[in-house]
Amino acid sequence: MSTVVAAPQSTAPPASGRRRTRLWVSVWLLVGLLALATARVVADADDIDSTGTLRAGLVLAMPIALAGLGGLWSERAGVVNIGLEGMMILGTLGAGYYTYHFGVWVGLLGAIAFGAIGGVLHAVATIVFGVDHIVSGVAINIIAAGAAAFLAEVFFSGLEGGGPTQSPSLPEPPSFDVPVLAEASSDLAEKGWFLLSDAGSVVAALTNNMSVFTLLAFAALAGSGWLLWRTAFGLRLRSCGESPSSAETLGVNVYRYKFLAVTVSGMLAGFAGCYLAVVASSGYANGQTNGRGFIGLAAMIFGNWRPGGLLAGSLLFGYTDAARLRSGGESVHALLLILAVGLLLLAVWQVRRGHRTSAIVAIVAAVVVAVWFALTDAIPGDFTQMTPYVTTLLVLSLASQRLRMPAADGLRYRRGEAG
Amino acid sequence: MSDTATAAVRLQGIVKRFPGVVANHDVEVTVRPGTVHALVGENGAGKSTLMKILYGVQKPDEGSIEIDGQTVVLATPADAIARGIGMVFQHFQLADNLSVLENVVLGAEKRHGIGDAARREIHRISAEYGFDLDPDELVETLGVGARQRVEILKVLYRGARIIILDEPTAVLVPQEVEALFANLRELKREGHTLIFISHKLDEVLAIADEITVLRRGATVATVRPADVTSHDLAELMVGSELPSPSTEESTVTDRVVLEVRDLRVEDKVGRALLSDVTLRIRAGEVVGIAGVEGNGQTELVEAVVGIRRPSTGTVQMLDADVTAWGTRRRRAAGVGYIPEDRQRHGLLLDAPLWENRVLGHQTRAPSMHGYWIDRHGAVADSKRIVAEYDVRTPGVNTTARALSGGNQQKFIVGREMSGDPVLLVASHPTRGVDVGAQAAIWDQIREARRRGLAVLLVSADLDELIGLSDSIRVILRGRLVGTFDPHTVTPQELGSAKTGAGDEAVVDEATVRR
Amino acid sequence: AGNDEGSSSTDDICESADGDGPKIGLAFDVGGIGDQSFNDSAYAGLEQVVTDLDGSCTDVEAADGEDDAAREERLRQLADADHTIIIAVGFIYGAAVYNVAPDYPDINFGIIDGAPPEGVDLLTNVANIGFAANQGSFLVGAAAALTTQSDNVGFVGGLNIPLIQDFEMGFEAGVKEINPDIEIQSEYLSQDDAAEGFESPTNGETAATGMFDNGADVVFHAAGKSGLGVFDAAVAAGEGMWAIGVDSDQYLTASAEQKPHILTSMLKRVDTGVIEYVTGVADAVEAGGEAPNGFVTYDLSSDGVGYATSGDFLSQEIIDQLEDLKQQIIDGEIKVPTAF
Amino acid sequence: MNLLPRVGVGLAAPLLAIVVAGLVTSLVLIGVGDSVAEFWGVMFTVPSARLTVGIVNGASILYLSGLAAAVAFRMNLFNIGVEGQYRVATFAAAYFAGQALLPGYLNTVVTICVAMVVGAAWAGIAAILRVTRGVSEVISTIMLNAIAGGLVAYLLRELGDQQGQIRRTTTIPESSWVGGIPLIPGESSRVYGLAVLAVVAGIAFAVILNRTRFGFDLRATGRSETAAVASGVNVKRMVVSAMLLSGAVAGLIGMLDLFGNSHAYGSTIQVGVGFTGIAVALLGRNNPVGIALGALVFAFLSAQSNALGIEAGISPEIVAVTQGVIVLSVVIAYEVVRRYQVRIEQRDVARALERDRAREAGALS
Ligand SMILES: Nc1ncnc2c1ncn2[C@@H]1O[C@H](COP(=O)(O)OP(=O)(O)OP(=O)(O)O)[C@@H](O)[C@H]1O
Ligand SMILES: Nc1ncnc2c1ncn2[C@@H]1O[C@H](COP(=O)(O)OP(=O)(O)OP(=O)(O)O)[C@@H](O)[C@H]1O
Ligand SMILES: [Mg+2]
Ligand SMILES: [Mg+2]
Repeated sequence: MSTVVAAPQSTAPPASGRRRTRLWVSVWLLVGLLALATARVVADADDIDSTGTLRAGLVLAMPIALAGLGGLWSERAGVVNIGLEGMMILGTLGAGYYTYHFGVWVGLLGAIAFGAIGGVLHAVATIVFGVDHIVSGVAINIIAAGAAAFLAEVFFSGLEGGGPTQSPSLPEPPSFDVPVLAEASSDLAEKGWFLLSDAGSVVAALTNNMSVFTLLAFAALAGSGWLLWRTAFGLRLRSCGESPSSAETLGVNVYRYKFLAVTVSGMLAGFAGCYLAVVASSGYANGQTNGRGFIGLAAMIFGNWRPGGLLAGSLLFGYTDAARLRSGGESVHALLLILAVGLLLLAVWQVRRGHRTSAIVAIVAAVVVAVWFALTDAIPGDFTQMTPYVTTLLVLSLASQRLRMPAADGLRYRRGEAG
Repeated sequence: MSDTATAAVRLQGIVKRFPGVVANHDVEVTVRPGTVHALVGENGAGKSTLMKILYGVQKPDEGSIEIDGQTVVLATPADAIARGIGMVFQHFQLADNLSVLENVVLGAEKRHGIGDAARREIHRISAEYGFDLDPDELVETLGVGARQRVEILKVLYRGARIIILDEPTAVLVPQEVEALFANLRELKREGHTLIFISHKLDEVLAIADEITVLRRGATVATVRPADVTSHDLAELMVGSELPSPSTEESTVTDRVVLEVRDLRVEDKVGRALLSDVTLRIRAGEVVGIAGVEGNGQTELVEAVVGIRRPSTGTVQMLDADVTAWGTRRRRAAGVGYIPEDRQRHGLLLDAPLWENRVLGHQTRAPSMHGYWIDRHGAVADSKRIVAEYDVRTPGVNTTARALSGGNQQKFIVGREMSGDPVLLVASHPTRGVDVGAQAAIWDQIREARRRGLAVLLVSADLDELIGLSDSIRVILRGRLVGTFDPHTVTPQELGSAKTGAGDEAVVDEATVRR
Repeated sequence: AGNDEGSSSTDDICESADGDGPKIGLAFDVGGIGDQSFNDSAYAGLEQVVTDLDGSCTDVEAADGEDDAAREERLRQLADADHTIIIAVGFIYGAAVYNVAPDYPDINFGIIDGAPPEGVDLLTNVANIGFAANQGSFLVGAAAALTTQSDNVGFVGGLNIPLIQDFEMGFEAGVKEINPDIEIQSEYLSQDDAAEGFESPTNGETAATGMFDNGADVVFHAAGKSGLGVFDAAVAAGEGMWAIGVDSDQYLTASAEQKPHILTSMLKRVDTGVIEYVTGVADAVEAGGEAPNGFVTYDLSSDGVGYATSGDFLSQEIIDQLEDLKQQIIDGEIKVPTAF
Repeated sequence: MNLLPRVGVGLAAPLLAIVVAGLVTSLVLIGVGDSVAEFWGVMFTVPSARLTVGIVNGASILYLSGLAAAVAFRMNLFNIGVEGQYRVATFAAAYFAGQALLPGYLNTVVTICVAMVVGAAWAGIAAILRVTRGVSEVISTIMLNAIAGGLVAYLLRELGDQQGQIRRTTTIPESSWVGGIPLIPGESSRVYGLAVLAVVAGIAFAVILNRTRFGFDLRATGRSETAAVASGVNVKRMVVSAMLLSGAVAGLIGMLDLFGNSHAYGSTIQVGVGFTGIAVALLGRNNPVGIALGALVFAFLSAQSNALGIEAGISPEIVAVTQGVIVLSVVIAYEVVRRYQVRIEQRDVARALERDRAREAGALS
């Protein structure tokens, strides 16, 4: 070429980018831990980060994370999946039926198969018929809820311990303790030392009485991350969500990848339902998903359509939910302290960026929260119940503008229109 | 043609029908190996369709395709790629949010994987052809020139021997065109076969070994560049004499209609997209803006129409300072707007034509009666536009989507010219419009100018700019860098001014765009 | 008929019974037969009384989140189908029954946990069948206090509404009666959302696990299906950790794993209520007297509430003490606080 | 041209969908061994006069809910939060009306305004978050639904009265109640007096959307945001207005029952109407007449299903499956029909083009 253009060396190689991400994750983890430790000591709320609370948070987070992961698969391939809730409901039903009759592992497969039915339905409607993704999702939610309620009556009435709205108690998948680490960290957590015990709690929550399903869920998260970002398959799938027409021109069968992705999305939602029914509770019950599919979607958006991010979002939600269910008044009260400090820091940051109005809003909010903290000892149940939702809303409103969804997410795609 | 060697590509009797249009009708094209074969024809002549058939994106209704003497069936692009065919599309086929590497290896992961081996290969090709592309850069940060190079890199990476380039030069500056041609010649030397589509006949004559002309979906002739002039080619394409825009005597008055002063527009992170733009248009005057795409034309137009807020500077219309006005108020005050992307900005594709008549005129008769929609008024006026501007449509209840692009454009022009606007802001008013309609639109603009309309005209078509404008300003990197008199300037002079006076290195458009 | 296993059988008595006795319509609360608690208990009563009186019956179930109009319609359909006695299970039927009953003066209506809406007078063909849940809860509270080793007990409520608060208050009073120093942890699963409160074993388990983690060794639930999670929490917490069931004798329906952890259950004898009410109406029809109406409350004295001893986890000593307390309550020596 | 066949296929779509839904439902019933004949026997029983009234009442409520969702949908805003808006608004209205600050019907009228304002305000939160912070309204309205529940429960506890087992707001004075309309002679149950609100809202919706500048702007934004901006629409303002309007209509949903039947807000309030409204709006293609039909179909199915348990021993839940399948098959059917119509239209355009060409060619020779 006759004129050589000097392109700016703007992007560093991805390896160092990854390292930077890891660094940030560690920093945030440390900040979070520090905040919890401080709040625990200052507000004298021991349960705020006890091993039990964190473990409960983990268990409550997993169904959300799995549903969110389902959403990730689907949306990375360009199909918005608001039907996750319905697919998750199908999953709980499949788990109830198959686990009762054939045990935990067949139950898992059954749940996944039931979820996949929902996924295939969504795929047929949106991909083959080009129906608006939201419309199809809403319809699937209605169908799934109705079908589950109806079939539950058929499946479980008359079984001992079962009934028209619930399955009998189901066997749990095996769980295990990580040798040495489990005990050591639990001991540390007991000590009540600032920061050290809090860190101990975290490790203990992850090493004690860990369900195999939790391990599987983590594997699904990590595996999806690897598959979608490190393999040719994943590149093709993501390209369908970013620019299906260019994928088509490069020989990618876009329909096939989208179909596959939405089906996998349903399967993961089914797994989420299974986890909820079998691990997080002890059987199928009507209405037990109670919006967790939607929350999963929110966690996915919160996590910027990335497995790590959505895990963080799910943990945040699961944690706040656990905190409010366990010694809710006290724990959430302590969280107010963190919120107040957080808002204050936000205000400082906004001032430095020259956003005066936002800063003032943040300061006023910080003061209100701080006063609330100082004047009360516990928070009424009505408000603790809102905690996970308010937290999600708060975090999203701070982070939304940095998020980037797949460019062709939610758009209709038809073959042969490329170019 | 008396070929001795087997043809690299032989298309025979290709027929392709779309609902309502025959895009290709008995098309015959033979491409000899190791040559550059050009396809020319009007908008809508069927060039892209033919190439999509050759690339397996669309299936022909009739006809056969031979590659290297073998008859083949190409059901999907994958089949074509497997036969060594590569295609650079008329519109970029890139995923903005993926890196150069990902865009390149997509679909061809088997060759070198998606990791370091692929990265090395990209570096190698990039160095060999002087592409200067960083595999890990996100495509969205690249300018148009670099994107074009990514597209070619994609094709080369797949080891394509037959390379289709559908209007690759439309968005390039002359220097980039030169560089591209150097690459093409290099490829030809290495034995590649190239199929090249362009509307710029001089380019075609400069690079092609053979030229096939399409008219209304059928092949009219295959010629050698040495045997024809660009004028001959044009006549073959259109089947008649070419019209050309030419300004009559000046109608410029003293009344200033639009005055833009010291305008600065920034992007989200505060980088300048436009700076120090000062511009004045009087009643009866057409001011043309020339520039390479992506140098701030879009932003200028949007700032004048009120879609974009300037960070500093003022916009004055007649006697009012309209800087703080929204688009609605400006349009109500008499601004007509022909947007560059008609489908995205000019039309409600799924609404009937008469509703599209209302669009942009929600405050004015005849489509509105105060706060209420005047359906009868809108329908009647739509019928007037359809008749006056020769919009080919069965009626005004037809949805805009059903119209061809050219007819959509004619309707938009008709709409924006109605209601006696005082200022017309027109971006590429004749893009994608056939020659007959093009002449009609030029006439309409001239007629309105005579009645005192002020026009801000942005166009990539230099002949159009020179033919219509009373003065031409050149925009470069968000600044107005020169003023030319259309009576004296040549397209060549304008062309070099657009790129920064020729001797300056080509600007990295990325810095302008982002 | 047995009122334990029979409750979850598919052969609904109403499909087979076709005697000439009273024709009873039963409108369930959301959940219907098989909730292993409230509705099942009502069904058990129905089953028995239909058999005993050689009657016939129809049972129908409420839909989730429906409005009063839908409930009313359900009752009217039962009435139009010539049922002579209609029992609505659950306070949510209150307004509907009082709207329907005046139009069917010959039909007797009973509402479990019911009360007339504000400003509406009592009707002679409507009985509000209530239970002194606070009294029963008092006794299981005492049982918990007598059992706890850690002097720390818990209460998990489904919805934060007076009906459930009544359980909490009785339980608390019972605990304090035995030992005022015992710490009582209390948590409601939801403030407003029945699905989250009564139908989420997940939430029940999370809350109860929190209590066990924080030192409790007995947890009493009044949370419907969510209570199953409380049992699981007790199982997970290990040996010596107890849960107390509610409404029916939940030891009987619990899984084998859960059984060793169900100390007792607070019995709210909806079955008794149903049987007594139907028998009362039948007697009145026969004798020409007045059918039960107004407020009919079943308490300790009428065995409308109580505690279960299945599993034999309560020692004779404790049972003796509980019986003593029970007598004191019946005699009015102890006044159990109530949420009403 | 070919107007008749076009209208024909337009009507065919919903009918086809209902048939498909019927088939699917029957298959499910067969699959689990329930009697299909009994099911359809019950569902197709001619509803009694009383039940007809019930259907009309149910449909009126669903209609308002569907309208609320449709206002936003027409602009491609997915307001999933009708449920929360309806709850917050109904509570506020019930509380306000119960205070009896104003006499008689003045109280009624002002209360309805209060409900609209509160509903709009609750929806406004999502709108503000969307235009200032870029938070997707789908997510924020879902969160706000959950928050609304907790908030109302808290307020009810703080401000409500205890009545037996139920906590409710103070009963509205009888002078402000709105009596029913006798729809069927001789039938004692009546249609909610405020069902006229549904009629008025429906007409207003149609007029505003199709006849006014605001409506045009709203539809234009829904069809193409970019084109709307270029035509001078302030999209942020439209987002806020559409959400406020949607919330205001959501505020009306609870008024029918509040003034016509329950006269207070208590724990027996109907829940889930907001979600059903979404399905109804989709079924009716966000079109005022279509939504009315959709609301009637849904209300009819729900009402008839009540008897399923009593007469056929089939769980009424099956009807939810029917409803969901109708929604899905309707949209699929419409999509198929739409493609067909586009093709017809393009053929017409092409014919017109060919005619012109032929005429030109004729003129030349
Ligand atoms: N997907 C399609 N569906 C229906 N008609 C189409 C489609 N694609 C192209 N056409 C029609 O085929 C004709 C040929 O279009 P084509 O894109 O091949 O023209 P072209 O010669 O490449 O024009 P241009 O110079 O504008 O790129 C057009 O007039 C158009 O009407
Ligand atoms: N994706 C598509 N689906 C259906 N029809 C299409 C599609 N794309 C283009 N068309 C049809 O092609 C024609 C317009 O194509 P295009 O926009 O390329 O026209 P054009 O070649 O610019 O028009 P003109 O002939 O006026 O120059 C219309 O008839 C339109 O209906
Ligand atoms: Mg074209
Ligand atoms: Mg083309």
